[in-house]
Amino acid sequence: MDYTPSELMIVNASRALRGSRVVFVGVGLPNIACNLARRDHTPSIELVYESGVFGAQPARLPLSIGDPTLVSRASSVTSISDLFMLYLQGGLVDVALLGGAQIDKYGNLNSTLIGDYAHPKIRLPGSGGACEIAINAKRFLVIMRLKRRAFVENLDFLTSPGHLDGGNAREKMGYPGAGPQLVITDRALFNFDNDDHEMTLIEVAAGETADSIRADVSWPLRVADHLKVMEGPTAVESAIIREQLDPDGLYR
Amino acid sequence: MDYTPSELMIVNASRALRGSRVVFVGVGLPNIACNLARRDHTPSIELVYESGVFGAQPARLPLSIGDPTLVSRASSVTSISDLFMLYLQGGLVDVALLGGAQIDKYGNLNSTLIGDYAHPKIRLPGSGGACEIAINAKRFLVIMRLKRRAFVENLDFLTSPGHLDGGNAREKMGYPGAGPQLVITDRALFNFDNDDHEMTLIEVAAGETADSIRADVSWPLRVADHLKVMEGPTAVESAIIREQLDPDGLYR
Amino acid sequence: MKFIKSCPQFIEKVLNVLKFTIKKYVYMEAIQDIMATNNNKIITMKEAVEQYVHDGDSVAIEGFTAFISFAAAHEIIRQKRQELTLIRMTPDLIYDQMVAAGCAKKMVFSYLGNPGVGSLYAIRRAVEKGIPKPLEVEEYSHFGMVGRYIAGGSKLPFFPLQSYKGTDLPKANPLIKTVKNPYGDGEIAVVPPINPDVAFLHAQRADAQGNVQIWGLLGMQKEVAFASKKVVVIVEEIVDEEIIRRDPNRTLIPSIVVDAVVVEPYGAHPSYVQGYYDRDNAFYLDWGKRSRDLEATEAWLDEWVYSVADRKAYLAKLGKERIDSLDAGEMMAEAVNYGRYE
Amino acid sequence: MKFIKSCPQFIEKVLNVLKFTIKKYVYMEAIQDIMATNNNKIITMKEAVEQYVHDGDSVAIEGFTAFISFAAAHEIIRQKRQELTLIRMTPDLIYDQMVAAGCAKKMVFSYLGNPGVGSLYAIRRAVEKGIPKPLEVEEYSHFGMVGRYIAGGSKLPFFPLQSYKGTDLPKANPLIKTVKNPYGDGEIAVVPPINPDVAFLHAQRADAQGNVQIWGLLGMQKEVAFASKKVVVIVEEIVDEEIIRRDPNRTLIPSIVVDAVVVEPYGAHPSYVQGYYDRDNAFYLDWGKRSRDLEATEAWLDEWVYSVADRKAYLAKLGKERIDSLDAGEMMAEAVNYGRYE
Repeated sequence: MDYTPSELMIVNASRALRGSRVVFVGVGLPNIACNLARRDHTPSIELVYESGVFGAQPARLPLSIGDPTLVSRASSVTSISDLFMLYLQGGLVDVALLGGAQIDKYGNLNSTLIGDYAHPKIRLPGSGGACEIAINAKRFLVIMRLKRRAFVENLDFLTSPGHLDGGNAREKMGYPGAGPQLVITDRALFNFDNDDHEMTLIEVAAGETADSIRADVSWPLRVADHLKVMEGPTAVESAIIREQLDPDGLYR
Repeated sequence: MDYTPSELMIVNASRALRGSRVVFVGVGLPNIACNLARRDHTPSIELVYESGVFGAQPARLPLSIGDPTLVSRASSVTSISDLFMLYLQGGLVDVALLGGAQIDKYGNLNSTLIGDYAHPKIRLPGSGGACEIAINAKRFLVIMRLKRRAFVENLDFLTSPGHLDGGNAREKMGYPGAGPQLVITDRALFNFDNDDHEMTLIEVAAGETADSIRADVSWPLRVADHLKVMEGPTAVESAIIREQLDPDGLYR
Repeated sequence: MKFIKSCPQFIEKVLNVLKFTIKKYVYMEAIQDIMATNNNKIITMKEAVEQYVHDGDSVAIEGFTAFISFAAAHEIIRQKRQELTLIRMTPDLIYDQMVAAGCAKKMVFSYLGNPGVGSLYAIRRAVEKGIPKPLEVEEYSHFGMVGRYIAGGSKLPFFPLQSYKGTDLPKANPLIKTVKNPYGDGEIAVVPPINPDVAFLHAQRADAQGNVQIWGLLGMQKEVAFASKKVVVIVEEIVDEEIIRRDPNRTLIPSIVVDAVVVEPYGAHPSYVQGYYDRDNAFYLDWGKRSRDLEATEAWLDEWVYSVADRKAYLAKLGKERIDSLDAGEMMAEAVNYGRYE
Repeated sequence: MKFIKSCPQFIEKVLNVLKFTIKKYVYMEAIQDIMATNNNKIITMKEAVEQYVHDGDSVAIEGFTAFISFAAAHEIIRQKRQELTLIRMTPDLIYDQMVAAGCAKKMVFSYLGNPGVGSLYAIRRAVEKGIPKPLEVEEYSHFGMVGRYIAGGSKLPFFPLQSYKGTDLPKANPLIKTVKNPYGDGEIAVVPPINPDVAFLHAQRADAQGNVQIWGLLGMQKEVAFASKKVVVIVEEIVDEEIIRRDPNRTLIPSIVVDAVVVEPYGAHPSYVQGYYDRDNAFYLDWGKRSRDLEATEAWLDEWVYSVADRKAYLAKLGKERIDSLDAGEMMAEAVNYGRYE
């Protein structure tokens, strides 16, 4: 088993992006996943960075979404207001990748704080663009590690809406986007493909079982009828990640 | 008397701009007036053109507010949205110059049509930026020729607000700008310096009297206690207009 | 190349073979070449109008006193499109000609004038006398039109602006409404979003994928591009993708919103394109004169639109001397450094 | 020259004499020279902070991951300003350092993080434990902050955006409200305008009057400049007015909104300036490590802020070798032609 949990998340995210056109990217794992998708199976993916960059061709692994290497050789670089108004709210983003410190069974995310708002135990980064990305992107993928303290019954703070309280709650709210489609973790994959839009376990990593996953989810977890075992990185995927995208192994 | 009615309007407008900082300019007479003011007495005037140009240094007389000579050698050229949102509505414009087909005694202007809206007798240009200029510029000057059919009791259409129905009507409406300060015509000057903000005759051109002006105003006209006779263009003013600003006499 | 274009499976196979045999940058370039081939959006104006303009559509040919795509307008007239809703802040000669030709049912605008010259007589005839047919008007101020485009491009239900209160414009146009300020007293005027069926936007240059660079008056080209359902960009010249990528801040309209690119040098004549040519003022004056009379107007359309097959024929008719007289001269911007960051 | 500067009557007299003796362009140039002299806004960072930052002010030092004026922040710390409201989308190291130094009473922001590294420990200490003192927070999403700047710059009572509905953010921040859509069902979230007392904005270059050119990530520098009551621009270099005027579309911030210009090469270190230098990532990592501990944080401030007199001293301490290692390399944009139009 020659791969790391991070690489497993990267290849699963990349596979979920097959056929996508416009992807809203962050740095770190999501960035590597998008670039892997582009090189492995969907060269026509267009990357949009929150910092205002469209059509980037970075010559090195970007350190942050504001890395100058994203600007040099890009097709277009615009203001943050254009990025949020015209690109994101304008409805041009097909897929976005989001993370969080907590997620609930409807895919709602918390990246604001742990504890009470007035007296936080741990102050987290906050929304950044996540709140509007979750609302406006046509669909989004969640990437985070599977831990019991992250997969919670009740969020301490709802920063970015998933399927709210399930069913057609997003529609009633009038959100333009369809919400989270897939939760990609280091040990399992989940989707929301049921009328309740409730998180359902669909794949487990080699060595995991429905029970081992259940143990780290705080609510009674739905499990798909035909639970699959995840495929590890293919030789092609591994080669692109290790030789081209992250040669120094920063995200291994 | 070596000057034309147009030149008289130009020099009166120029004099009214003494000490101004940021002036919103159109083409034609207003453009020449601003450039005269800049060269004659207030070199620090900054011109803002509706087309998005700031700090223009045109090498020739611009044919329209979109003339490319306004762009080449300008300090800044921006989009129309920035121009209207950030410059004009943002409150940066000290003085603007406006015209119209009709004006009433409170300085309200019509540049939309003559007749009924559904069945116009004469269709005029419409607002353009005039409506928002009249509302947002800190103050504005009106430049138009004195004719009885233009100085009317009731406008056929209120395109750009002056002092509305007088008194503190603008304040009540919450307009940022103070409205029209001066009406500059080929035969007389009017201001609104009274509590009612009603148009008052303050200067007449050589050869005119209060009565000759009254004859071409449709309402009972207020006249200042000390009516002045207008000074014609000085030698300096004439020289700048004829030698530098309008050497071909397009606006003579 | 045609074979490659029509066979994505083949491309993928080729890439899979390439992947392990060539190095990082060479590999990236290979991808880019193929992408560029796949995304080539260049078509002719005739094709653009055939594909993107249908009877009854709403059409925005924008450009504030500059970059006005007369080439598009004339082709729409030649293809006899009818019942169009014409959207444009300053209808100008271009819509005066389209209205004279009977293409329009309605006009959405903010200022009717022949800039620096005078009236638009064809539009006045339609509005005042219903000749050649009545023209419905929906009118705003400039900022109101800008706000409609911004709301349209950013999917806002309305755009607020400090205009209109106390004027007769909301009476003439009930789409101008108000909302209450939730932070204090009073109300503010709002305008609704606008999303034209198709926009035609002229620019200096683009790459074949439609990354468009504009300098000079930016007008509302960007906002219109994002607001419109289909976007046709007309350029003076196609440049290599690399030229665009060496100055990404100059890209006003990204390829993501562009459906087609038409290459039409002097396509904005008699308006101008910064750095490429000047306004042909004689043309504006001539139209100002001839359009006062219905027959002279029709003769003009016959001479300059119906009797010329396309823009090439129009330029031939215009003649080299007249075109040369519009030369812009040279004043180059100072190049800036973006850095390599490798 | 000082005499001319202090005597406007003298200038007018000189001009009156000049007027009839020299020709058009010579005359215009004379005016421009005198204007340039009169409008020179260049001051030092020490003067800028003395004049424009007062205890209790609201201060926006902006720049989205780039163009971050650490030079301004460090001078504010050195001048011991207190009770500031710090406004910035991404507080980043810069506000972490200011909060650690006790300058801040409150923070208005949308994302708290050391980009690409991790937490901002000084801010967390203040928010979680009140060390060195409690820090009030007012928080938005990125687009909410952008909307506040746009509304502030354009004197709108509110800015509408499709965010917040269904989230806990409006509960945490009651300034996030809603208005009804007058064109259909439903409500939309709105944020109020923001008008910082003073903004510090870093850029590549400006002329002495403060016409500022920026390329690379534009962030929200323009919107902040128009929204703020006072604007101090910090540049890598002052260029002749003529360079600016040869590429007016590159001017992101016009002099009309600029109060002072500070020339401070490498003033954005450890962040970067497109085409001038790269991010100094070791600095970000080092702060990420040392700021976890209160004493180490104070030692850092002592070493890099209190013990250096100004930015020159800071750069000397940084050393030529380290500065050279941040070299951006060269990738020049292709120059474009604006035309002369004479």
